[in-house]
Amino acid sequence: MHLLIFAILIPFFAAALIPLLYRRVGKLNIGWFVLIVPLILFIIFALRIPDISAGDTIASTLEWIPSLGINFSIYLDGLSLILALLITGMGSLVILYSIYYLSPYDSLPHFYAYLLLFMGAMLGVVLSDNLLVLYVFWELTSISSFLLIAFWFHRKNSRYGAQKSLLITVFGGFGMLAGFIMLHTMTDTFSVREIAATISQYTDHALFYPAMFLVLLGAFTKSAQFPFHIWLPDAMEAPTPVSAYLHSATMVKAGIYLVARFTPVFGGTSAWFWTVTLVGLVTLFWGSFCAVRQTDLKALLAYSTISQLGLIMSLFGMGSAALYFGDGSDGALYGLATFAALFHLVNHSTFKGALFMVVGIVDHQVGTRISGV
Amino acid sequence: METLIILLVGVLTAVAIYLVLSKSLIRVILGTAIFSHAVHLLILSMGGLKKGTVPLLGEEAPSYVDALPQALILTAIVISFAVTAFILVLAFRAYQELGTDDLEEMRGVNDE
Amino acid sequence: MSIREIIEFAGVLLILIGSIMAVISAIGILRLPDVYTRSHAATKSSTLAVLLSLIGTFIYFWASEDFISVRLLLGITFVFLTAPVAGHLITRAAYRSNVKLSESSTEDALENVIARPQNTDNKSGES
Amino acid sequence: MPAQFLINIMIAFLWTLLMDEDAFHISTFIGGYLTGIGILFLMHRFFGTKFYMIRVYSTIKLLLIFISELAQSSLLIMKQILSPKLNISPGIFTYEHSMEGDYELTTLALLLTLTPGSVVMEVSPDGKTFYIHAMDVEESRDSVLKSIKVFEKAIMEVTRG
Amino acid sequence: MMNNIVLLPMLLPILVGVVLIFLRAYGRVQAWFSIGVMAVSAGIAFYLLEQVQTNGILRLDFGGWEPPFGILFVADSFSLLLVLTTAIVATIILLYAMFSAGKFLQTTYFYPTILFLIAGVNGSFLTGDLFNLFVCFEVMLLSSYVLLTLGGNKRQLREAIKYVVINIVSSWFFLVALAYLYGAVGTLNMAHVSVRVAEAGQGPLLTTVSIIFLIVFSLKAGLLLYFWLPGSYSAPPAVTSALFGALLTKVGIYALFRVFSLIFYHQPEITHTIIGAMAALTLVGGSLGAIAFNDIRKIAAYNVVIAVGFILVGLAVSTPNAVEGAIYYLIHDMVIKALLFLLVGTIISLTGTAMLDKMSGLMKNYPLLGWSFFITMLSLAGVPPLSGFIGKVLVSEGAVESGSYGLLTLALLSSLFVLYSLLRIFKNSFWGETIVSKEDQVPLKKTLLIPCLLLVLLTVGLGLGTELISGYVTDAAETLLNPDIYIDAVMGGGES
Amino acid sequence: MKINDVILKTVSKAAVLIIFTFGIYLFLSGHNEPGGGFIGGLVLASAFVLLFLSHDSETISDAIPLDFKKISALGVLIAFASSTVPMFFGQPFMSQSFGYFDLPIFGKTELATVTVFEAGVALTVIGVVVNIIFSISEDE
Amino acid sequence: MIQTILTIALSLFCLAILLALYRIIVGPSMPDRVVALDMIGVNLISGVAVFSVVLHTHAFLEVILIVGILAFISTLALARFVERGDIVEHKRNN
Repeated sequence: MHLLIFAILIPFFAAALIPLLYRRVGKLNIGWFVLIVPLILFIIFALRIPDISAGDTIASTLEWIPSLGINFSIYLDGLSLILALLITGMGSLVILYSIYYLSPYDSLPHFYAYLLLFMGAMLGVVLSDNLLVLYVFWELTSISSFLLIAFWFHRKNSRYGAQKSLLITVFGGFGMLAGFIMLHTMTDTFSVREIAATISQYTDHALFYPAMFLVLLGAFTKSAQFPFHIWLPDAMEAPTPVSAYLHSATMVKAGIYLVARFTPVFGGTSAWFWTVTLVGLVTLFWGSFCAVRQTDLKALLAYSTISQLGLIMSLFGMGSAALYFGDGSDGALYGLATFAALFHLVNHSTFKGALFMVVGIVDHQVGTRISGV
Repeated sequence: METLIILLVGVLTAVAIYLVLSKSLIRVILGTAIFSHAVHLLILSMGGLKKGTVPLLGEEAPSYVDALPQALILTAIVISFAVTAFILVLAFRAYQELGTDDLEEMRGVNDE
Repeated sequence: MSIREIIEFAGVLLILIGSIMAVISAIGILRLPDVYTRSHAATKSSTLAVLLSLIGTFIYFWASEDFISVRLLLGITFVFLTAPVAGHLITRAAYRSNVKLSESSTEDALENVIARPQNTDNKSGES
Repeated sequence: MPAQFLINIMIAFLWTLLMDEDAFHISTFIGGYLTGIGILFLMHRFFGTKFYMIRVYSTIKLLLIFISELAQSSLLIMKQILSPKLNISPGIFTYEHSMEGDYELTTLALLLTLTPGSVVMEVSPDGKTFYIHAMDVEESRDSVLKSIKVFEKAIMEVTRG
Repeated sequence: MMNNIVLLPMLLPILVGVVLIFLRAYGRVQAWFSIGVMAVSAGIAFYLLEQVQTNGILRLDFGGWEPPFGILFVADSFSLLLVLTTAIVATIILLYAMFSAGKFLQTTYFYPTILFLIAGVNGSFLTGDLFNLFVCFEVMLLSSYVLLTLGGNKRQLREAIKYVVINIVSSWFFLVALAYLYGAVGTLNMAHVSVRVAEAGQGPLLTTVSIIFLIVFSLKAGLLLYFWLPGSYSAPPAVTSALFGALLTKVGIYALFRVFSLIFYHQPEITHTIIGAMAALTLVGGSLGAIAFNDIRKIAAYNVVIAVGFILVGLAVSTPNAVEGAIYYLIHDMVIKALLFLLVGTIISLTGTAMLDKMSGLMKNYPLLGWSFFITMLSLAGVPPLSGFIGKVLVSEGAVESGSYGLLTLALLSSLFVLYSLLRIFKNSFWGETIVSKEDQVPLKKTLLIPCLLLVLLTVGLGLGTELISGYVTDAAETLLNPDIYIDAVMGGGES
Repeated sequence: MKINDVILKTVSKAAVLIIFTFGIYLFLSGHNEPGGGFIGGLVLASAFVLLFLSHDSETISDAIPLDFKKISALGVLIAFASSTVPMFFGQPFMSQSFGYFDLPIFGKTELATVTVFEAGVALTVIGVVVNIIFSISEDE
Repeated sequence: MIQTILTIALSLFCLAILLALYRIIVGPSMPDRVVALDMIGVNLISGVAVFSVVLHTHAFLEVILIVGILAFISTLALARFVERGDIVEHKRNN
């Protein structure tokens, strides 16, 4: 059992501690205490960079339901590490920002508890090797996103947006679950690595394509790909730090992470290539097109996020073309596309996060986020 | 004999269903009661109507009839008795509260 | 024919007479004009019919199996005791629930004693 | 009166014990009872009351009256039922009886109900008057009134000794 | 093998219930007695469960009559798991009843009736004889009639009449099916029936009989024939509907599982297909109903229907995974339906209305209640890692294995409808502007929350601690799938 | 004119005596002959019902101060408790045993544990039936 | 011989019951029906007695008394109901 398992659990414990802590801390802003959590996690993950870049991977298992093959299996490779760093890093910044952003009248312990919950869940998504555990964390991100969007639940729009996002992402989640179950039926394992290793035997299996599309359904709903992008603009009712953190930097990247994770599994087929690429491209154009018409700054940023997500998605799709055309994963096309996608992923997270925060500041100072008023 | 009883069961069931489908609650209750009798007869005939004496220790005879269906029917009679009694009380209470024993009209009564 | 068989036969004959009387009283139930007269048929001949057949049965068992059935005796007593009361109660109930006497009735001593509601077209109706 | 009966039972029981049998035999008991009747018949004057078997006799007589009335009335009813034309004139008439106590009253009412062509319909609240429905008023009033005296006497013989 | 202790889960509630009749005036004492007896039977059920793991299926022949004569109780893992869950859930519901019930309920034989109901439920789970099953059903139903009418407002009376008449008719159909079965195989001992059916082959006649059984149990379970369910489950007070929601339909489901896995398993292409179709229609109907109403009691009642459909998908598919999943889901559903109805009842008692559009912003005033409801909602929708998750995964996996993609789709979509229907409640009643001021708010008795929180803990615990019960569930599923285990255990002792 | 029920009352007194005797006989004969707790209980209950019908409920409650709900509960208790007893002797639930005893006067008599069970059943039936008749028929 | 007579007697009782049934159906007043019902009960008793003679068994003799009791009670209850509209009074007036 590896220390990293606790890295996932730390945010949950911290979230549970907040209500107790809040009573003790009193007037001191609790955000400062919360900030410690992502910072420590960031350092933990950063310390792994040398090992991982050297090509090592870390795997560890904590038993949950061994009789059914469902366990907390941690698997840390480059992809996971990048996202983990992104999550913890952006997390620290957003918490720092929100310390100043939120008014003391808001229910701070709730906010930070949700945020930590989300952080743990997201870490779980990117670090899990077991499909069902991944699904567990996947749904947890949806739930924490739901709670965060409806943070100001007395507003009608917040409730509407929260409900919409929850229903769509859970719908996708159920589809993805069905896909995972099909994968399990085919390969008799829940481990992503084992599936990727043995999937080549099953490409003719009747369940192969249904499983692929169902997994993609999950990825597309989470990453707000066309036509499931509609929840993202409504989710902008959330407090700005949340928008910055969940709805541009991290949670929406979960779908992309999934696509990246499953490229070795499904990437060798034309259907994968065409679906991912085309959906990505359509999302890219449609997002940009809609963004142009917006006057609300946050909505504009939301649509811009959608289009950027489409871009990253299509990049992964193109990368998989290399596998499809037999170029192999060592080829230049695959490497380049994947590199570009990952780079843009980080890139987008940082700049979009920054933009959101700026909009938040504008909103704060000017009192409106509608441009041209 | 079995055929006769089965026919009787059919007639009773038809009557019972006719009654159960009527509007008046008391007819419905009668219908369920008749239905229970039909079912008891059915059990009896399904056990097989054999020649023989009543299965009692006091009686001495070369053959006894199957005692199980009778035990079943006795239990079923007790249960149907209890249920019918309960629903009669219920119907009476409903009649007092709702002022009607017509099922159609009952539906029209507003909540609370 | 032994004595025993003769007694058996007598018992069976009693049963037969009882059954004939039962049918006659049942015809009476159909023919007589109103409840009150019908209850005569029901309480008298019918009771006698059942008593006869029960006694017949009793005698038969006694003769054929030397079996004195206390249950039958109890039953006879019970019917003998209750049948007139039943007739009494029914006629009383009928009168109090406004069942009319038949047309051919000549006398009604209760007319002025029991206050009967004065609606002529009552639901219970006449025969 | 009950005292005599009890004494009789006691004599019978004593008799059974004196016989010194292995088990209780009902025949011995009956024999004892019969002996007791004999003893009591001899002795009843010392008790100062009537011999109780007379009461038993009158009870049996009452029962016989009951049965014969029942047979008569049934025959009458059946005759009327089976006659091709119903030739009856039913009606209700009253009768004041001279019975006392619930048991006497009830017995009389039962008897009346079983007599030819009459049913006791009501009893007045004070219990003194019967309202009787008759199959054929004119005919049965006389017969009822006539036989009713007999009944009353028979009943009183039983209850009052 | 003779084990009198098998009887206790049914016997104890009856005995204590009877004793409670004499204690009519002492409401508190009654409550503690009933809670105590339920806790004890939970302990007994657990002990028996352990026994079954080591010694195999337990059996008790009444009066020492060897099977197939006489009536008997048979305890295998499946029944005992359900008995255990029943006992635990009932304990908690009784706790709620004690804190909430007014003087009126306590003095109208409320607790004895509940105990009789539970006795009937446990008896149905444990019996090994079809006629005895009927009797236990009737014990349960009679108590449920009484519970439904206690209090006796107009709505309750009206629904009770509907409920009683439907159940009477279906009970007589049960007897009709028993009669035909007896005529065909000459026995009613379940194991013996199974042997005879296997010997004679499940011909058209027996298949028809099995379909009558299917109809009867479907009526009780609310499978497709659920039209009576929403009304009667939403009419009575919270405690009663919690008991109904948690226990009553489950007995029907249990009977379906038992009969169609032990006796009529020879013609799955007919019977199990029909079950599948019925389950599918139930899922659709339940989902539509759940989102169509504004009355939160109705919504909760329709959720019962959906769950029934979901569990029966497991039976229709009948692969090892599916059956195992169905058992997990059954246990989960007993816990969570009790919780749901208790919460709904609490909400209604706090707001004084059952209409969604008339309540708002409860979260501010009653945060703990709100979070309980939130977790309930997620658990019902099968969101991990709560208790509904593992059952859902396994049933879905069974559906995938057997190629029933339609059922799979419906099952997963129905979860979404569950989520949506409860989300509506959560969104409307807990979120939004708080319309009741601090002064006007009805105080929520802290004690009422204790049972709710216990159930919440249970659902979370069942989710995280699935491994703890997985051994039992696997054993239960194995027994269900291999009727020979059951038959050997029952018929082994006597003549065969 | 007020209703005078004197005939009914007198006759029903006699009838109730007959019914009671018969009911107890039925109850005791249930071993080898038709009868037993249930049937005996029903007959006994009908005696009570007859009393209630011929008199009014208050008179009867004064004369026979029994709570019929509690009687039925007591009956269930007796029936189940007597069935439980064999469990303490290692016998299965509901096991019955009987033996022949020489009692004074009665001679050789059969005593069976089932009689206790039957007594419970009879009490239950009496209580339940009387209760039901009561709740259906009693005026407000 | 005996069997024939008994069969005839039995069928005559059945006939009587059917005739009374006709009266129950036709009415016209409630007491009429009660009278007929009472009669059916009485005839049933006789029928059972004859039946047990036919079958040479004592097993049905209890039935006679039970039917008698039930017939009496039901007649009584029905008569009361017709008369006063209730069956069990709480407190008698006199």
